[in-house]
Amino acid sequence: MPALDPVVLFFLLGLAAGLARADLRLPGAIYEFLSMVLLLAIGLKGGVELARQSPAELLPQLGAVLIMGIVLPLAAYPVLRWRLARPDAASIAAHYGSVSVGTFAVAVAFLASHGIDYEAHIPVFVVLLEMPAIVVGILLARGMGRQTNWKRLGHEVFLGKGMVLMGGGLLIGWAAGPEGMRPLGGLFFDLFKGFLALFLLEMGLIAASQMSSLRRHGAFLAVFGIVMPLLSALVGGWVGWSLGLSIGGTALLATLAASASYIAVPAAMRLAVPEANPTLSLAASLGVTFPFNVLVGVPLYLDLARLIHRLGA
Amino acid sequence: MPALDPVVLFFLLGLAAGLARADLRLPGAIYEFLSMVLLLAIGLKGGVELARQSPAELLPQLGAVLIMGIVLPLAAYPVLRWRLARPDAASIAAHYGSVSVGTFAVAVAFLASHGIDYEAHIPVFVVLLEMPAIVVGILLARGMGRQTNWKRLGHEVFLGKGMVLMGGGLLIGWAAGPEGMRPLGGLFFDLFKGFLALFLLEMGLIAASQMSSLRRHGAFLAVFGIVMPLLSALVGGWVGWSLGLSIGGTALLATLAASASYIAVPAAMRLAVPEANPTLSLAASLGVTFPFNVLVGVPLYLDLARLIHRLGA
Amino acid sequence: MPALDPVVLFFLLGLAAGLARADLRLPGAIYEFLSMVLLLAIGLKGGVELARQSPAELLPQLGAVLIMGIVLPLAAYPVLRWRLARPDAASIAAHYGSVSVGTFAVAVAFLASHGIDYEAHIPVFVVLLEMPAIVVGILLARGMGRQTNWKRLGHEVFLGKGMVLMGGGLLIGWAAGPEGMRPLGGLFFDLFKGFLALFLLEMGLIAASQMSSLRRHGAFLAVFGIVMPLLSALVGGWVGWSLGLSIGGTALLATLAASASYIAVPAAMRLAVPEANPTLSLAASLGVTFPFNVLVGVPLYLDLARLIHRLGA
Amino acid sequence: MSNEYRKLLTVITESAIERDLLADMERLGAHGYTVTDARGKGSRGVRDAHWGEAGNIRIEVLCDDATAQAIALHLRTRYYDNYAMILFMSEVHVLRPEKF
Amino acid sequence: MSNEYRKLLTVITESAIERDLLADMERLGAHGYTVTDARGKGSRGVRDAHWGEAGNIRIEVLCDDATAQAIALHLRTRYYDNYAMILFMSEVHVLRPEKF
Amino acid sequence: MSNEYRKLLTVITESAIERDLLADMERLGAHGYTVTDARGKGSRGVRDAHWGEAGNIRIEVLCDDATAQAIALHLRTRYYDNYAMILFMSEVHVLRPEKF
Ligand SMILES: Nc1ncnc2c1ncn2[C@@H]1O[C@H](COP(=O)(O)O)[C@@H](O)[C@H]1O
Ligand SMILES: Nc1ncnc2c1ncn2[C@@H]1O[C@H](COP(=O)(O)O)[C@@H](O)[C@H]1O
Ligand SMILES: Nc1ncnc2c1ncn2[C@@H]1O[C@H](COP(=O)(O)O)[C@@H](O)[C@H]1O
Ligand code: NA
Ligand code: NA
Ligand code: NA
Repeated sequence: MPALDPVVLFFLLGLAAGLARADLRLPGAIYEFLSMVLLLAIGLKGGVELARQSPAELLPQLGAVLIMGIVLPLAAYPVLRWRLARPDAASIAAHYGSVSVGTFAVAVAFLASHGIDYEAHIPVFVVLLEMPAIVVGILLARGMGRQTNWKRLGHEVFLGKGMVLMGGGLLIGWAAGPEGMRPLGGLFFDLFKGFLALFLLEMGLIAASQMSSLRRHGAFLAVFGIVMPLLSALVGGWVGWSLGLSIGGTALLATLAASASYIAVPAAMRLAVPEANPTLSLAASLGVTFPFNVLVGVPLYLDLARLIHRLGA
Repeated sequence: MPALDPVVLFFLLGLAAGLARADLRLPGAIYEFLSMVLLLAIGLKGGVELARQSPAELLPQLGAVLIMGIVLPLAAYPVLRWRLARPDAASIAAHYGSVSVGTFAVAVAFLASHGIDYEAHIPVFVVLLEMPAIVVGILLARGMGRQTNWKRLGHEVFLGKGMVLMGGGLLIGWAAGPEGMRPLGGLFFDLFKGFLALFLLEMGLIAASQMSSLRRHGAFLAVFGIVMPLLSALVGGWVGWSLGLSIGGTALLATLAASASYIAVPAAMRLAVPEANPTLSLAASLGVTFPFNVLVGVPLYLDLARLIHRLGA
Repeated sequence: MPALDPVVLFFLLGLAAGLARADLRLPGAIYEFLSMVLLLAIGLKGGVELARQSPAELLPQLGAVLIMGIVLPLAAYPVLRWRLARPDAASIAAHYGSVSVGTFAVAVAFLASHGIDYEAHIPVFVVLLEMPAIVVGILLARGMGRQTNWKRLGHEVFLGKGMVLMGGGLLIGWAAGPEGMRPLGGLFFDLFKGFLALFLLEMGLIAASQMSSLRRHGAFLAVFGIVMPLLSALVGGWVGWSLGLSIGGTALLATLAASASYIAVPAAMRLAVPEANPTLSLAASLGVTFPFNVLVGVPLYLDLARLIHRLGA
Repeated sequence: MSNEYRKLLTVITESAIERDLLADMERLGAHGYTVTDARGKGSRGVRDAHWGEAGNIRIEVLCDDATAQAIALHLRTRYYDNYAMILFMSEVHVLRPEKF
Repeated sequence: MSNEYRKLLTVITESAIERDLLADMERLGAHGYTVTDARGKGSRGVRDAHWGEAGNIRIEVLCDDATAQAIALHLRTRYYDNYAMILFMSEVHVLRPEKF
Repeated sequence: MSNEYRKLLTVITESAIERDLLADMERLGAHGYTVTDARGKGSRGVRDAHWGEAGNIRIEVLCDDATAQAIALHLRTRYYDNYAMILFMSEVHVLRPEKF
């Protein structure tokens, strides 16, 4: 087994410091900055590569991924409903149906350091997967009634930070191409892993604080937060293989399926399903699933992708 | 026509996000940081190059540029006075007589990506042009009376962020020389364009918010905000050519003339001419002229510089 | 005499701007970010090099350095007590027994730009020296009584920013090794000197503000703030030579001995010896000793190291 | 001076709902508001995260009594059950009372 | 405890004039002040820019009645017409009243 | 509405002691608190540094009269002599008074 990637060590440092209640915090402005740069960088990188591709062959893949983004929260909901109130079950289902860009970035760094290629357009999947689970979650919580202010919500979702920066990055990267992006690479590509390390340091601190609220909310969420991503990764891996993705691409799609949102979905749920307790979903997503994916999941999903490809061949 | 420079695409992304009222904001601390680094970087770069030059041949150029910085606001004032109250006309004249470092940075990046050289000492012009228009504006608003607290104001102007950082950068770059600056180049030079891209993203958001206040203040400012820079660029281009600047240098001086301040001058006017409505000047400077210069002006001023040099030859 | 290093010029720029009361401030979040990255970078660099070393030969050196960290504040105390109240004397002694990471970073950059090597494990000394002087200072102020909440204080000291980030960096660097750290080098190593320059710009502004409070507190602190580091440097240099350190390592240990804390110790003293006036210690540490070390001390301590090695040989 | 009294309504709540809340307040008659970022602790636990929108805001509205009552009532009905929120009011002395 | 009452004067205005305003207040007798950064909306529009000095500040001064009146009068005369500014006062209970 | 009055205690002090202070307040009966970052000037000089913990914080606690008195007394005994600190109290109108 290879040693842990240094960015994962930063996550562990943050986690340890947080659990020891150390007096450490990345300033809010810096956390915001890092997440903006990571979103842009992922978008730009995808866009640059996309410039070399024909969009036609993408469409069927996008359709399949979209369906996955609808099916996953629908499958999670009944399990959650078994123990939780309707709004909480719906909200958590939405978190797990959507994706975590931080987890995706770790997986990208992991593949890079193992020299494994993947399809250039995977970032498009990230953008695409952010949204459908939110709609599903709201419908699960509310039914088809007219209570929801869809216009306000559409604004929140489509014009949220993740969409604008990653989507905008895709477009800019695509328009500028590899040549045009070169002078910007100093910031967005060369520093990517360093920025990711600092980001994960803070994520470790955040995860530690979420773990303490988990202690109060029982074992059910802890188990769900580990089993759900494992099952989702199977689905994601299978979809990736069915779409003919490479091993790297399959691993990334499995990672996306396994990851749970902690930015876009919480914000949207807070507005649309306010009676859902945000402490529960964040404890599961940040306190269990994010650490699990970063520490254990990502390498596992690569093994899974290899296995699926071997079995499939 | 060449494709838009990617940094301009970032500006467009910010503009679009802002007009769509997306929930996107660069944290204040990051905006501050980026503008400080850009100011320092421009100063340092100029200083390094200046180290290779004799200061004697600079003096007549500085005199001519200074005169330009006095004449431009004087020329703008009567036009503005036609429609606006005296303090507003004077304040806006001061904005357009001074310069925008952001616009200058875009022009520098534009020349770099087209492989066009320019005189190393142009950043000295930027420092020099910041100030005279402020004095002219105050005199236009107040007359020669003793109402103005010139000491307080001198402090504000000469010790403002722009002066200190760009001027300080010039001195440090000059003292350290190319060798000494090399280990600092990672931050100040290699990341320049990336930082500029993020800066322009936020400038797009700011411009969008200014545009909405423009809607309330009529067409006059919109027209002025486009025609004035075009005429100023002619003056700047002609001065540059007369001073024997290269094509690149001429284009930069035209850009400086065409650009309107949105940092140093607003702060000074707020203190010295408080009855001027800051909404008017910022709407024109940020909502019209900055976008115009970034999107259309900069390439145009290069064409203009080429034309003047061809006609002159 | 060689020209001043450019990072020192940034310090001078900040100092001049601060003394002129210029309207310049690095945003708090950026200052925090820079100091975090510097701490991490120093730790990571040390850790990477440490990976190549056997820990056994380190232990006696650590013991000697620890003793130095106890002796220095004990020696400073009676001198300070001559003029100051007991809590103030104890607190200032603790400041000067501990170390300044900013000063250390300047010395590291200075050695690098003169191509002088040093032992890889010196950063371990920095971590080690932060703490003992705090304990000594508290005992000097309080005696052996039970008034002090040592548990709370141990938490403050061992889990403070400096310990966690520099110590964590050492561990991560050590675990990841040179290969693993390479993709992170863009942020932590290539930008080190640029970040240090910005950091010193703000330190200059801070030092200037401390100087004004110094004016009110008399000449004694000013003299102490220069003589104490000189004597400490002698001790540090002698210890370094006795331990068989290289010239670079000796110079760094002299610098550490000469430097005075302005982050970890003030925070700890505020909690443990609240009746000590923080204005006094910060005026001496930031207003006198930091500028002295950055401008004059660091090159001097290298000369000193050379001299000791020559005399010793 | 022509002095008079107005109500100062202070609301401390989740920053996630800033936009909606301010719109509501204006609709209910507030002529202005002031917002500062804050952190805190209450019945819904510690809220000091400065990532995303997990922090608190502190909103002040200076207005006449009727408006203050209307806003308080609306917040109680619409937000109190599901959001971390507290609210208090006091009487303050203002210049130019016609402004508020 | 030796308790007494003092005036708490709160001013919300443009950060561009922070330096001048604080100097004025000290000149008029304030023994101290506290400033926080803020954003807001009023008769002069939305002020939430965090670039340059286009944001708001919220200044609190604890002082005796005469000083509060003097500061309020000065602000009204010198700043009210041309700057985004509101001001309100209330009576608060302090420890160590001699301090203010 | 079931309205009632509670004490609003405001403390402005050094951020270095935030953690200890908030723990003390909870121990003395506060059910919550709100903190904002601030800068200022008082008898212990200018405090506007935003490096490390050299700045100020502004703490608000909404509580009943007895708790407010207890906290004020404790702060006066434990912190007043050695830390930059001021404290003031006022009466405010709250909804759901049982909460505080
Ligand atoms: N007793 C209190 N005093 C001051 N602030 C409070 C108090 N209770 C709650 N808060 C603030 O109001 C927010 C929401 O309160 P809650 O709904 O009780 O969680 C908290 O995060 C605090 O910032
Ligand atoms: N009614 C109000 N309630 C609370 N804050 C206000 C109110 N009106 C104005 N403000 C604040 O005072 C600033 C200046 O107000 P104005 O001069 O009316 O634009 C605004 O930006 C707000 O932060
Ligand atoms: N008169 C006052 N009005 C408002 N705030 C004050 C006043 N005096 C002190 N402060 C605040 O309380 C802090 C500590 O005050 P002091 O202990 O007097 O230095 C200062 O840094 C200010 O932020
Ligand atoms: Na998922
Ligand atoms: Na101009
Ligand atoms: Na020392």
